[in-house]
Amino acid sequence: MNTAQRVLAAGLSLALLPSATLADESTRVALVPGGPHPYFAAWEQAGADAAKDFGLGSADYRVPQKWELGLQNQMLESLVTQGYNAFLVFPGDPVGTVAIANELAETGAPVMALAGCLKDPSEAVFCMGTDTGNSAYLGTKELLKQLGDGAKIVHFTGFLVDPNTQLRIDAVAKAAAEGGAEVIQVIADIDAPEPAEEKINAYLAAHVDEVDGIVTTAWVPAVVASNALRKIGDKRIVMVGIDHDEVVIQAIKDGFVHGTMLQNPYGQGYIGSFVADRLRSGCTVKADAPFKSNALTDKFIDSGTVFAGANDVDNYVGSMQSITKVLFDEFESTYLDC
Amino acid sequence: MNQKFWQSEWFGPLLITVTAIVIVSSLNPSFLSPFNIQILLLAISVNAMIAFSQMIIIAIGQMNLSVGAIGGMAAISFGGMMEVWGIPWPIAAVLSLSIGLLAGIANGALCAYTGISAFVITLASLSIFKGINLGITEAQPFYDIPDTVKSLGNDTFLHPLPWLVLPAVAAAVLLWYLLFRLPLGRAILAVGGNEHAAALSGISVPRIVIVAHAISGLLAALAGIMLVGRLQIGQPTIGDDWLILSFAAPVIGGAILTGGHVSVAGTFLGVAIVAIITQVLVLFSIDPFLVQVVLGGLILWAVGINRYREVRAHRKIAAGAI
Amino acid sequence: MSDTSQDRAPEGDDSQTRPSAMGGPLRFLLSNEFGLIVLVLLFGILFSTLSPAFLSKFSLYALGRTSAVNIMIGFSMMVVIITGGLNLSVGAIGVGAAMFGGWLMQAFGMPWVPGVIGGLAMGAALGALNGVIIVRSGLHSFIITLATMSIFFGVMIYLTRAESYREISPAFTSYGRMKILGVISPLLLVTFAVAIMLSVLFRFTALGREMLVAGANARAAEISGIRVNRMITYCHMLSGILAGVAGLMLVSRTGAAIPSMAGQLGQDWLLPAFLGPVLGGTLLTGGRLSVLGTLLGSFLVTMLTTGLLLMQVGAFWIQTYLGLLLLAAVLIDLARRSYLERRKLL
Amino acid sequence: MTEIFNAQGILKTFPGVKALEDVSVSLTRGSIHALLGENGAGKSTLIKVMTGVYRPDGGAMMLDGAEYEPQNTHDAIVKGIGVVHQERNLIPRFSIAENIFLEHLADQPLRRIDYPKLFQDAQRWLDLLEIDADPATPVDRLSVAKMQLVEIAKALSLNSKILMLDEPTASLTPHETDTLFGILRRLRDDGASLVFVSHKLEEVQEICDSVTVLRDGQNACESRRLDELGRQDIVRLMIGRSEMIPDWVARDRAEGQPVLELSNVSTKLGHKAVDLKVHKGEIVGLYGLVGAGRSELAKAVLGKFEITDGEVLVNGISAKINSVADAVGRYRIGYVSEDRKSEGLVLIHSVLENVGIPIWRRLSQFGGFLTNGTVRKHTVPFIQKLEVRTPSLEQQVGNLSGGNQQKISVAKWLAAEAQVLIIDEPSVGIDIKTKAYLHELIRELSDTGTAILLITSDMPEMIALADRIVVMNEYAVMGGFNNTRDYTEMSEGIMGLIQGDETAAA
Repeated sequence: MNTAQRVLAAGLSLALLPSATLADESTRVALVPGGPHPYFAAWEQAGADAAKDFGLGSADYRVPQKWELGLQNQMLESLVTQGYNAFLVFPGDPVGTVAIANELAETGAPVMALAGCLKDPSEAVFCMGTDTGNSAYLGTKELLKQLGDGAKIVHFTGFLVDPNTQLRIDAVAKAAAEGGAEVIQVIADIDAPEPAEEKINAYLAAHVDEVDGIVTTAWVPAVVASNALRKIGDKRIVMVGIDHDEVVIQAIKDGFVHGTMLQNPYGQGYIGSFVADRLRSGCTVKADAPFKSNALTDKFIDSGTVFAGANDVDNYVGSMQSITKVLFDEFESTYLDC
Repeated sequence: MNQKFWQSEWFGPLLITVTAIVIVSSLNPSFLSPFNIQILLLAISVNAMIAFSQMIIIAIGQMNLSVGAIGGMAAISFGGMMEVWGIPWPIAAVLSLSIGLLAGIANGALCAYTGISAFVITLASLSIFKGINLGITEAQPFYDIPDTVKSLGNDTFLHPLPWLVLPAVAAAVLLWYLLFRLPLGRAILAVGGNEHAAALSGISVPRIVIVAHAISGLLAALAGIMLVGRLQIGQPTIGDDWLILSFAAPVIGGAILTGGHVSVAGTFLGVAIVAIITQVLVLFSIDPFLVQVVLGGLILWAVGINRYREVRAHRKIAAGAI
Repeated sequence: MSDTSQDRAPEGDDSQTRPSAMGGPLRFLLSNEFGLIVLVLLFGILFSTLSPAFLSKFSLYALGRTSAVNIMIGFSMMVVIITGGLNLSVGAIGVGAAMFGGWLMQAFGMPWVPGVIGGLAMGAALGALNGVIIVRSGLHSFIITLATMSIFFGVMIYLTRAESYREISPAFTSYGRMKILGVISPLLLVTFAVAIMLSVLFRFTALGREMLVAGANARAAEISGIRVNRMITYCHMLSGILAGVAGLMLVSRTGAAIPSMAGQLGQDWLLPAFLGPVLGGTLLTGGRLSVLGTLLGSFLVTMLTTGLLLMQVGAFWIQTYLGLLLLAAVLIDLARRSYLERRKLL
Repeated sequence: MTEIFNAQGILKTFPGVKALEDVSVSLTRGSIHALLGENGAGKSTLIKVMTGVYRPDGGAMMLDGAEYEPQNTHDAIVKGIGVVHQERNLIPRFSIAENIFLEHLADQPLRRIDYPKLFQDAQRWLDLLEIDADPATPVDRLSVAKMQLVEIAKALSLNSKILMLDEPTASLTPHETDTLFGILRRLRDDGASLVFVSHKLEEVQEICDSVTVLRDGQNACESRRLDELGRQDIVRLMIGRSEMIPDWVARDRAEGQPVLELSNVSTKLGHKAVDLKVHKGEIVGLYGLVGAGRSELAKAVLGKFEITDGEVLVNGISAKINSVADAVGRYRIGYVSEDRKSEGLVLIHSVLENVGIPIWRRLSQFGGFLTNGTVRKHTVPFIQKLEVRTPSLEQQVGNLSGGNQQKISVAKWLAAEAQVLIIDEPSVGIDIKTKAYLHELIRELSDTGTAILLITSDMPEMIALADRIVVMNEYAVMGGFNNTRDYTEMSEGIMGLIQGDETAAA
């Protein structure tokens, strides 16, 4: 997948080099996820590419060792000390990270919430990421397309301490209600593989016949559920997963999973680094920028989320590229005054 | 040995387990469906391994906070060797096991020869091992797991008995044999029971401590490897949340944290109880926000019952002694 | 653990005393506190030479602020360790207290003082509950707090539906960002104040001393007329209060009361909670504590983390280095003490 | 009789002290040898040298004709010197049999244990030592006496050439002691060589053949035959002067206000309708075999155990005692435990802190604050009065000798100004000097008006101290009489009451 990214990067860079301008004092971007997680892996490449393409001082991927708010804060603080002057942060907690984000902003550095949003009000220039609620909503819609009326679906999702989880739960319920389906169970707190394995399998073992569809809105549950369905060998149950874990992709190819909601981490990292640099070189965010708004913020930019089914899953990288491309091409004109 | 079976520490857990099974299955017959049993056994097999790797340390009156870290390290090295170097899985398994073994020996040696409490040592080694894990994987799972391993991790050899049950049962039997029939095992319990006396009788306490930690490391590694098979991925997060279970199960099973007394059967049942609880919460679709509460409550209840039985037994003894 | 009676004067003989009993400066040189001071200086110098930014105002300020909370967490575990027990539910209690305080401020628009008091009261209540259950059941605090950890946290999540409370009075949250003389965080001052109070409690009050005795030898304590069970309950209550203080410090620092501030089940706090007291030479078997030691221990750990983050050692390897440094710290301390003991014995 | 062991000119120094200087001992087959000496005389050091805990800095030891240089404790055991220490060295949860043969765990770690055989072999030893118990019983279910016998069996099973017994009778009832002595004699007659360490001279004279006395780390006498020596000679050898037998006159303090009064008290533990009076300034000796329920009664009075019937009166007023704290705080009843190490003292805390515990609350002012200064003011006088030998008040009590520890646990109650003091087995493991000193102290205390309830199984002690003797048996008071200080009369009276023949009661 890294190779794929490099291709994409090359393509983009060709198209965009002219528009890249060098800041007088070089921009040092830090891309900081909430903790170690495969989802963010694409950021490293994206940062490196952006740094190359737009001649940034650097755009480094810095990972806190654990999913700990405290540790992420400590890391951000040390990054300030290290002289980074632009921050792309996945908020460890939509509310809890606001304070540190504001402090970073006070140092004059542009701060963007990436992949997940900060809850308004905050000093973050904007939030670019997957609209978690929306993605769950669309995913459920895609699922219901496959199912008859009055379908029974289950929802596997992540940690309850993460407010996004609540958003997802609501979104799925909403979509189901509209589609005349019923969410017969939500299983949460399964971001760790062991409990996920245990609970999902236990549930399927007991209710395999009562369930028509599965929607998963977190990485690990998607992986585990795909495996579970493969294990049962039952293709009756329709499942829509999330993200691009190889297990999920493979399951889609083999027809155990209907499709997955792709997100666009690479695009987030690449575009984010670019914008950071533009902002430092004097650009400002348009007052009338057409931000979307979601449950958390009114300054939301959807980094795009597409449904990839069996047919388009093979070049899901391609589909992610195209989103990125579209978003990137008119980003400056749409959101920035330069 | 001469005590009646209903006085033995594993009777309480057994009672709880049986009642739980009866009640649950009456309320929800699918609970005893072959597939569900298979799922249950899969969970129990791996968790039993985790609990045992802590139990053996509790036996010498210490704590091993690094079980999860060792397990995770073994798991990812297992996955890594197969994916990156294409080593055939049996060899990879053996190598990962020996990594766990070495990690355990390192823990043991440090505890034995520095005299620093195992708590502190394993606290430090916990983050060392976990760090190595992250350093190698950069949080990326290893996906390239041979189908043999996957099927061993999930399929049954005799419906509904999954393959993973075999190592678990083997470990249980061997541990029991070690702790209650072999001088080495007795020496382990002796050190836990009265270190000074053990030393006076020519038992080399440092050696025993090292052995115990080595076994602990080995079992943790085995658990990690089994999980790779079961999850079908070399997940770097394997082992992150073993700690609570690893203590809860032996203690529910009647182990004494100050050492010198553990029960293999009890621990196994302790694992079973936790597994059943987890399932029940799902089966009866308890409000996800309440799951933790129920879990905690049930742990309290379980140890409470055990305690009550103990106290009554002691009163009897006291009455007899005076 | 394994202290061989080798080469120590025989117990039976009068006036034979272990070096640890030697008064004056030497005893201090042998003390854990001294060892930690040495280590702190040592690593301080190391870091500041390797990356001068370590001594920059902001870096020092951040370090102080972070360690303020970690030290407090360490204290909250320390006061239970003196009973020879553990409190795995520090995190759960801390978050519970913080959320309750936050709720009071948001739901009733309380000013921060009563809000904070309410939060601490909640912490005290939860801690006391732990204590009562432990004393009544006679079960090991480890397993009890293991269970209450899930219960407290579960109830909190259930009641709050994982929603944060943001409408905290700005007066309170401003402390989290305030810089005194450009480097000192008010939180750090709070921590120091608490540290002083604790030392006073355990050195200059009957209550504190009785807590220690109850922890050191329950039977002897009872025979001497100390209400052991009550003391143990107090220790857990105090632990709850201190956890609450730590939680509320985080509220003022993050400007909101958030369920995730101590991670799933509050487990994120366990490591700092133990490292401080253990490095600080608080006896895990109970009966002895060192406030200064815990303070230094927690600070050392926080400093190591910051230093490693600063030096940009291979991002994913930090934890390994941290572990190694911890090990080194413990071993160096051990070596230093045995060296000094030998020196003075020969 | 042939010599089996001798040590010549043993020297052992610790930084700053010569613990042993030119000490010699010689043991012969088929004899019981007494090793005597005050605490600090070097007894324990010599034992540690013989059992390989310490290496001597000079001198040589011969065992069974061969050079004997134990490398460590275990080596000593292997070479044939077995010890039964004061503190139990058994594995609580292990069976009797396993404890006896614990040694075998070390060799062949992976050879299956044959339990049936193990139990058989153990049974032989149990029979030999007349222990009636199933070899499969976990030792933590045994009485102290049996545990001790198990330890002896353990030592013998290694067919040790020499068996050292350190204060073996300290925790035994007279009856158990007799059985033990019977066994020891038989072992001697079978040619074993035993070393008997004790503070109870009566016992030494009863059972030992020869004696070695240490004083200040040197031989006061080496392997002398005991029949040449009288009690006074031994005492002179031990303390360098003859024992001062207090020529106290019998007192009658039974008139006047009873300070502590139990009227038909029954307890959860099974005490039946106990009546007991202790008057101001009176020493009441509570005699009974271990297990007669004396300490338990004391603890019931203290509020540790529930009193189901009857009442406790302090100064004539019925007392509400729900916890030890009440007894100590409100009624100033103090209890000096027989079990110093685990119940009397906080070993890891300093002298000052131990002595201060009961009065902290009383001393603290403005809401619970107190300073070491205040505590010192109220404790140091007593610490000095009792001549506690400690390098400093900050010294850990655990590092002091038994005698000094006992002094501290008494000083604690002096400082607390207890009006009733219950003293349980005051002279267990204490040397003659301290013992005599404590006796005087207790007597003085009573003269200052403190009501003292003295619990002891040491008949001479009882008769030396008590004004009135009350005998307990099986959780009930059998009767009592004034102490005429006539040893034979008293001891017969006591034994009579224990056998439950009421006529003996005066």
